[in-house]
Amino acid sequence: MGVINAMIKVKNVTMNYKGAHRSALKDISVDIDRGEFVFLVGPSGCGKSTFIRLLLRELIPTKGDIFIAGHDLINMRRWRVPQLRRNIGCVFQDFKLLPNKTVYENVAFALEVIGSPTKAIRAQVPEVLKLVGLEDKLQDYPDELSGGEQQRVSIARAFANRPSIILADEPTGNLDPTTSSGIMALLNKINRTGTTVLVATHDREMVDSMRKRVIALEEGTLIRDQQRGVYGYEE
Amino acid sequence: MGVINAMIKVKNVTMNYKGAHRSALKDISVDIDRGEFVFLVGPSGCGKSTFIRLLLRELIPTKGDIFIAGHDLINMRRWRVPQLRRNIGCVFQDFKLLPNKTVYENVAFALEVIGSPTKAIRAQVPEVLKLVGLEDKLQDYPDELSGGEQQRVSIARAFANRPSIILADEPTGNLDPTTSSGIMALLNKINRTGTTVLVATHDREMVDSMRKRVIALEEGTLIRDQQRGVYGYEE
Amino acid sequence: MSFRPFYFLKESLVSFKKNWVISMAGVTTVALSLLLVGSFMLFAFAMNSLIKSTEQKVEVVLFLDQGVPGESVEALQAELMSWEEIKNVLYVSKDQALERLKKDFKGSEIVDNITGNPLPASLEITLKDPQKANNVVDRLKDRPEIDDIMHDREIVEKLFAVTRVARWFIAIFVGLLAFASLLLIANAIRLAIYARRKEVTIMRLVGASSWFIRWPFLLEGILQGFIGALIAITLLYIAKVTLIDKIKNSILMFLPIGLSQQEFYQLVFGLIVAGVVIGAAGSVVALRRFLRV
Amino acid sequence: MSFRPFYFLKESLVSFKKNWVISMAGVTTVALSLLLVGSFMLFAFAMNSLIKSTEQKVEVVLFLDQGVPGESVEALQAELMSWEEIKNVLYVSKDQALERLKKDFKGSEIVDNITGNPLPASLEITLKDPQKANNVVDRLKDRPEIDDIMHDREIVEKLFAVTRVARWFIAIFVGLLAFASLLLIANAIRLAIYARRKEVTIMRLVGASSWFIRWPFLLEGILQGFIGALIAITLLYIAKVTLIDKIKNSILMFLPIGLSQQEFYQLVFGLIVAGVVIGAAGSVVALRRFLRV
Ligand SMILES: Nc1ncnc2c1ncn2[C@@H]1O[C@H](COP(=O)(O)OP(=O)(O)OP(=O)(O)O)[C@@H](O)[C@H]1O
Ligand SMILES: Nc1ncnc2c1ncn2[C@@H]1O[C@H](COP(=O)(O)OP(=O)(O)OP(=O)(O)O)[C@@H](O)[C@H]1O
Ligand SMILES: [Mg+2]
Ligand SMILES: [Mg+2]
Repeated sequence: MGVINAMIKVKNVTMNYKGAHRSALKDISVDIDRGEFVFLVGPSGCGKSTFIRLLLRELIPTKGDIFIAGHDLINMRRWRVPQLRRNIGCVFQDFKLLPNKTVYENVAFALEVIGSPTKAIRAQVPEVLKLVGLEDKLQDYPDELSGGEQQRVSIARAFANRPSIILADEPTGNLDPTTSSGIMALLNKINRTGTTVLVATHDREMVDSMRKRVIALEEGTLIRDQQRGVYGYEE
Repeated sequence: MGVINAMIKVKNVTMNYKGAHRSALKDISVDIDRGEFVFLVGPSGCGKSTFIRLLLRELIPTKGDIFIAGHDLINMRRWRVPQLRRNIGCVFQDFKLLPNKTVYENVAFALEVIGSPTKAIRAQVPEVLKLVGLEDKLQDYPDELSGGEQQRVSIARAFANRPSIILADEPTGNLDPTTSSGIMALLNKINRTGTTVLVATHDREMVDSMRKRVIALEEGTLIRDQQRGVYGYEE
Repeated sequence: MSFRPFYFLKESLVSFKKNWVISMAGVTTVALSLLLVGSFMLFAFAMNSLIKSTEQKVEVVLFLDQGVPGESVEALQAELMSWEEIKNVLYVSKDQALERLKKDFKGSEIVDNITGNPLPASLEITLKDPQKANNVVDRLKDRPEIDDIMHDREIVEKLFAVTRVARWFIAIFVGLLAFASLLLIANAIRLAIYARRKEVTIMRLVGASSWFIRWPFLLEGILQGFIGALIAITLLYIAKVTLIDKIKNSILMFLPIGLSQQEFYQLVFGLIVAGVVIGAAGSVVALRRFLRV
Repeated sequence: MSFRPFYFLKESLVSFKKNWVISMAGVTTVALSLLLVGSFMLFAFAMNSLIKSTEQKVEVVLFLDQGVPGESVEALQAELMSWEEIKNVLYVSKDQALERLKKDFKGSEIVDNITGNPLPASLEITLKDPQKANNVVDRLKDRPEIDDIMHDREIVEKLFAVTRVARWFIAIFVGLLAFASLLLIANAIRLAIYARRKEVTIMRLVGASSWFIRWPFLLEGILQGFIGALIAITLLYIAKVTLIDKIKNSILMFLPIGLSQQEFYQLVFGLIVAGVVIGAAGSVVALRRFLRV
């Protein structure tokens, strides 16, 4: 298949949520190559999270095809989905931390899932959490953390197992500018090691300063796909 | 008491979470007058949400006194707390929407609680939701909304019953710059009708452009309280 | 802010529907628990009337002196009938006694060898409360009219020991069932409210008073309890009609098994009250923890 | 990624502790349900032996012809002893029969009027299976040695009708209890997993396979079932020692009530297996819905 050249290939995808009166995504086609760094921007409710959830196969599109590293997501058997997800690190907009596990255990879980040996986990988890500045919160539970701290745990979990793709949904929404820059720099560094990175964000400053590829959505339609782009033309 | 001059009076407040190794807030004293507009800024984990939760009496401080409109929050009887909260509109960092109620019902709930007549509720709720741009999502459930849409429901609920104080914790963290400006303009307008507004935020652009009073925290300590301030000195 | 029955009722109904999984768990728990209690109660009623009818067989027989004139006997019979403990007194004449003996020993040679009528006349006493038999015997034993009293104290005591144990077993098990049902229902309701604890906290933070939150949960608990009880009663009724009544009308015609219509209605009423009360109380108790915010 | 027993075991234990409210609800539900089943089983065992001992009282009495010689009687007795249905055969001589009669009618004038010994010798047969009485009677009724057979077909049939109904009642109620317990436990587990559905979804989204998620829940279900069963058994044991054994040793000495040590162990084993299996199966079934992500 010619499909496998792109790391992420989205082809004419339309997504209608059950019961919704309009499509969340309309006929979207995007190719993202291995090792690219892409910003996904657009106003609230334009379909960014939906796009990311499709790539994680949390949702199945109403129409269209999606391929990740050559794997057909539409026809993928259910038991193969975990395999797919283990190669994708996802920062969720609502964090999705396990409430009964500590910060350490939440991050460790992503490694347990891929069967990492205990030794490796003990070494890697504190290291990753240090990268996001949470080295002294290892034993705290999610509901004992501030919003920004929870977000950083979610970020740490997303790249703990060195996935080949990172999908980050609004990863700095709850972070101050300084911490945000740190996280973006980190994502940039990870990207330079060959990881494909897709970041949905509202952070205009960040997008404008980093000058990466920008994909812009509006009301579910792709309105712009620009190399070395900026957040928006107007305003 | 000389205390009742200020709308919000925080006096030497220290907050230690149970089991935490350091104080979330250390000896904070702040007075906010009726009708003021105040930004609360600081890095992730500095204690902004803790401050807001104290004002809502979700938490009781370890030390110090808090007065809201002259009422002593520390010695307040439990059955009087709802009365207090009905005069405070709060935008929560994690939205806190009722999952089993629609957008309409979530906002209506804040009015039911104060005993508004059904007629008034039917008229006011759609109006308030229109202000935040959700007029066509009335019958959706929170888990059918995008992150930003949920945040806007939380905002709508906060000022639906025209409270005398609005506490907003990161109210634009999940919103695009355009929508954010809209929300801030709205808060500003509400403030001009005499409502006291306290906004915890990371949005530097916004803080810098609005030039309101800025209170800055760092690691639980008040490091700056500045009229017509900016987000930060450095960076 | 006052009590608004219609708002709370609407809230509870809507919530019952929206939290379908939870509501159904509550309803089935109530239904099953009450079904167990109810069906064992039916069983207990049946056992009880069986026990009673066994006990009723206990009689005291007074053998009369040969020479006592008819009037004295009638006087004695009348007097005995007026005693509180006594239900009935049957006069068996000498002739009737002989006939009975002949019938009992029919086919045996014993009858042929009896000359004349050696049997005495007797009064057969049925007691209202068979446990009082010893009492009656004690009061009668020195009467001149009476030659001898037949009443096997030992066997009666054994019988009562057995029936007493059976009654105890049943009572203990009914108690255990009731207690277990209560805990099981309370448990299910606790889990149900635990699953919705976040909602409760949010309502508090938005300014809802405790009772404003409590009422819909309370009504929902009542609704769950009521529906559960109705289901239990329906199943019980079907069981009664198809099983017990059939048994009663066929093989067990001769046994005074089972319960009256009135007893059944009492049971039904009891179950509904139990369902509703436990549902309501369970909800309120389970809520308490989460209303502290 | 392979099966890692220690990791899963650790996860389940930790989770059991952290979800204390939920775990306890599960444990108490299992404990209460199994306690009900178990205590009713004890009750059923007791009732069953009571019924059996009542049925055992059914005898067939063969009145022997006056002229039958001693050897024939012995031969008949030996033959009967060899029959499968028959447990015991007791020879009652003419003299023994008269003595009994005198004792039964002591104090009455009937005894004085008996001349000589009109009573026949008899063989009293106890049956292994009392339900076979009619069979035995039919096979014996034309024997020349036998003058008459005493066996009240009607009364025996009535008795068996009663015991049959009692057995049916008990069986139905045991079935109902078992079924209700199963549903109640399944219900509690379903609610428990429902309360944790978000966790399951998150685990799926982070790349956990179904079995990786299932194992800890499964082990937790087993743990809940096991602990619940242990509690039920402990309570039952206490009840047995303090109640049943005491009753057995006092008032009911003469009744062959209650169960052997072995039956009790069987019951215990059954309850543990039931607890564990329902706990495990319930968890797996309840999880299914949420693993679809
Ligand atoms: N329930 C809790 N138990 C223990 N520690 C807590 C709890 N909640 C918050 N903390 C700690 O208190 C500190 C302040 O938290 P707070 O939520 O107030 O920060 P914040 O300023 O709102 O940060 P953010 O901008 O990330 O939301 C943090 O270090 C956090 O880990
Ligand atoms: N489960 C759902 N059912 C129905 N509609 C949904 C559902 N989830 C999202 N939507 C709708 O789909 C549209 C796109 O949602 P999406 O979450 O993708 O937006 P977004 O770009 O992530 O917005 P934000 O920046 O606010 O997070 C929105 O209008 C939203 O209301
Ligand atoms: Mg989104
Ligand atoms: Mg915060």
